[in-house]
Amino acid sequence: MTNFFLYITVVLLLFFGVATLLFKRNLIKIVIALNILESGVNLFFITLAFKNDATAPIFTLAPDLAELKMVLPTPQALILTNIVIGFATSALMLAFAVLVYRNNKTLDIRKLKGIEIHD
Amino acid sequence: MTDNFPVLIIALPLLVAFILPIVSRAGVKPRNILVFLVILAVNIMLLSLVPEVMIRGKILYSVIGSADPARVVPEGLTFPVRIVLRVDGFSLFMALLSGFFSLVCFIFSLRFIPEHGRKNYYVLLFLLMMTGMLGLEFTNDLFNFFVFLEILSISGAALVSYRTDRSHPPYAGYKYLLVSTIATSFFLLGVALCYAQYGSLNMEYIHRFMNHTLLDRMALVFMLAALAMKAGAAPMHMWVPDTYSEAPAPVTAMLVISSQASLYGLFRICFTLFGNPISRDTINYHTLGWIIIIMGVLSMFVGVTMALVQHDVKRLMAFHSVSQTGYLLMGIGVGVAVYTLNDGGAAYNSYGRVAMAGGIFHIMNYSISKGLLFLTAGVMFRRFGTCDLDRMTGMAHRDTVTTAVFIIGALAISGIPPFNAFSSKLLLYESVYRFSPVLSIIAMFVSVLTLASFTKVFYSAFLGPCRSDILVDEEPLPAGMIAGMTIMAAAIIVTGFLPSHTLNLLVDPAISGLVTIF
Amino acid sequence: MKLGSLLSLVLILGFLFVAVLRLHPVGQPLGHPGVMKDRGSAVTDTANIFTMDDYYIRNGQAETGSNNIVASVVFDYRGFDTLGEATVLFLVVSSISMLMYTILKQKKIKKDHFFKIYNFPTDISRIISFGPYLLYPIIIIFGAYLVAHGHLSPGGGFQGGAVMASGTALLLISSLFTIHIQRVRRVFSFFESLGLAIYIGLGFAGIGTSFLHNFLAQGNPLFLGRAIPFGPNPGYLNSAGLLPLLSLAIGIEVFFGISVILVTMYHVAMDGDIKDAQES
Amino acid sequence: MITPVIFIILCLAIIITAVLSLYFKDLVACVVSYSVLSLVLTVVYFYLDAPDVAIAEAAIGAALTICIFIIAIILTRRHEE
Repeated sequence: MTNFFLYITVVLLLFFGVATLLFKRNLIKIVIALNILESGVNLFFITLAFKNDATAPIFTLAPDLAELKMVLPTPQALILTNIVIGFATSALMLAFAVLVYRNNKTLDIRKLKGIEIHD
Repeated sequence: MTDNFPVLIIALPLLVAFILPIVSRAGVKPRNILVFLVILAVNIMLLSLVPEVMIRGKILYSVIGSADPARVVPEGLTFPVRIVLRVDGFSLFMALLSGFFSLVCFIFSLRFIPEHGRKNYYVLLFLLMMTGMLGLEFTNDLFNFFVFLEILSISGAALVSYRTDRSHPPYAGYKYLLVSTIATSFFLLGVALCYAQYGSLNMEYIHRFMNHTLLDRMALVFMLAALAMKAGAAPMHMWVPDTYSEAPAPVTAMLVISSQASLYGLFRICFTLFGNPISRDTINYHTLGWIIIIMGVLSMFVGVTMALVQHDVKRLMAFHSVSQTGYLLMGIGVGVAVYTLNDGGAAYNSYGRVAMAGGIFHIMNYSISKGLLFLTAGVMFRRFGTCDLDRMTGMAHRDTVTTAVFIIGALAISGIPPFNAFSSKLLLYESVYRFSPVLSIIAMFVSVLTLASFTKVFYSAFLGPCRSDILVDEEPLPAGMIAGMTIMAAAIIVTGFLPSHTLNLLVDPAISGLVTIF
Repeated sequence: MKLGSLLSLVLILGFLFVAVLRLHPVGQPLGHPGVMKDRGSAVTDTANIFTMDDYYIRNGQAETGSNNIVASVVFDYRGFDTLGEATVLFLVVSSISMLMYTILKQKKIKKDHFFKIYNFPTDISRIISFGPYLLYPIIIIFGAYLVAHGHLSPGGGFQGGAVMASGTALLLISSLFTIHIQRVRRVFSFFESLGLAIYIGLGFAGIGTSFLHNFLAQGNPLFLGRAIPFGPNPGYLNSAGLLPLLSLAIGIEVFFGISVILVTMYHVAMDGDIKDAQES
Repeated sequence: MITPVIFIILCLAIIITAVLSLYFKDLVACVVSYSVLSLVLTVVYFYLDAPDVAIAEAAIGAALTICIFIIAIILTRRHEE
């Protein structure tokens, strides 16, 4: 039962991420929300990989057990990739946000919409 | 000989892209020649796969990193353990289209994009965008699909905001990247749900063991929503006009085909991942088909009505892309709806397959003619320095070639007989009429409206007096741009006059590749 | 509009909760009945290997010679994903360089100017100005250790590269690069391309068999090809074939790629035009 | 095996830092909360037997992402309006 908390945490992280994406209007805040969304997905994968009474999938550190029991390695590999991708994406989005600010002197989506119509 | 081609098609452009920053220092010419050669090489490799895949109907596999590449599944196992590339009719069809588009758009952008220090990065991103599309179309692995989707969206977003000196493009790029990142995150969530149940990421393997549990349906919803968002279907189309109108013309043409790549992903998910015919009773595939059809009809209607009121030529064309995406969704949706009907495949054989043929044929026709129209919009922008239709006049006096190809493209996309989209639209109307007459009538109505709005563009931009005082650029068009547009127009005419050959050679193998799994 | 957002939000929340309730309990993956129900052909019992992950754990050591199964999945079984991921980083570096091109080409900026723009105190404390120099070698050594021992202990190209890149961030704080920043950027981008070229070059080296084939693993015991017995063991540095080399290439790529991103953003921050950006 | 108490505390910490990083109006505060979130996630990954991911998350999530965010905030506006 206690371990179910992990899933709940994942759901809440995703929920907060999506809610912020929908209701906040600051471009940088949106990037933070995306990062939280990605953290939620990452935690979800790692939670899926977890196995009770198992060791990390590294033989160097594993104790000498009669039956080999390790957590699943694939999700960990995928998440390694996804973390770097998430970092790269957020860096690019922040660069865009900086340029938007240079051109329009605002980071608010509502004001940016007004600029679009007038130009 | 052709064993390594599927992986080379992806790896060769990557290699060139990685050494391009160093080559660029040697000058403009070596860079352009190198990139042109690699795009050409990719196209030649794709064409050399045609006899085997399209004509003989073989499915090529390429297991990356395996000691025994002939085996997809290692001996004694039931599942693949490595990333597998799969080239079947449908993926090759889409890849051919992407390769052709990349070649034409690259030729067009050689002189269209002015030479500048940033052009080095433009060429690099362009190459990687092509690679992203090809990778997406060839891979048979869900996570690898996600990675290529990410490559595609990042390069697309950066290219959209190429004109950083203007105030909108960075915001358009931000929007595109935001939408793509949300879409890919939810796609990854769907992948997680699939992985949690089947312990594998290979599409064919998951297809074989598909149980259609509640979780599977949820994964399907997540993936479907994500890819429809990326393709710009109706409820999630808000990013399309901004992005398409701010990008430089060749990039917009590439964005059109990259949306088609996302649609390809959607169809793959529907058929290859979830379309297990064994479980016809367990999932209500009919409902899924109707969801796709409703999305399509909504896209058609919203797109075309919004397009009618636009004054910006690129925004108008962007809304048209939304409406044309609706046709594709409708065709495939009818196919999905009848594919798993419990009537022994009677409905599927009599009209479902025809509807799918119309949809897939329309992917090709629509993207070529819409790409051509976006390229002509680029010429308009070059001439008048604006995309506002009210400030354009008299292009027909000066640019006869552009006028001619614009007429061809506009007539083609409205489904006027001698050109290519006529045949695909006819297939769609006929087959969809047998499924549900109302849908067919809506489709015809939308087609008429399309013609109406392009008449408006033609009237305001091409006809009228020729005024040289509002022209920004009076020089004759460079040969590269004319060549690019002419190749596209030629493709329209050739496929328009040989519809049955195109259907037999390209579209039929594509459908077989989509519905046959092993 | 707002109603639609709210509705979709509630929908997503409900969806996720139902999904979580239907998923297997945490800690027991793939074990519960009904999951692996066969629908197509029969699942043959081959040494009790039912899933991909089982295969990796049982055969990964023998096939790749790496004690760290995650590293063997990242660089061998799913090496193509890693190539794609490295491409994403490269793509972002190029994109940011393209976006910031006009800003980066502006005239050189003096160090004092930067501090004036942002009202930084000109006499920064010793800890900030000298601390990074003390920490930097340690960080680099730790990162290099992670890269080199990726196939034996937790670590690898990504992690080591990221750790080393955080060293670059420290150097930026101590404003070491301020004067030569353009040259630094050029050198870093060159090394980034180099790392990627090494990775894909190693991939092409095995194309006789297949792309990214680990051709060194079961070959020469003198050069990275030493066989490792199955089961827990300390492992050898001289094993795992291509894996350490690919890990090194990715380490170089991630280190220099992230460093270029940081340096570019820092350079943009030194641009004088943004003075009015600062709120007082 | 994870002791339940530590575990619940970690989950609560994740949720609280996530809320805080979205709640603040001061973007620097948001970013710092996000970095704390990443650090807690690192500990969770370690407990879930994923040391590789833990190292990557610590280096990228808790250090480098924050760097980029801070530079971007310097270049734009610190307070959300």
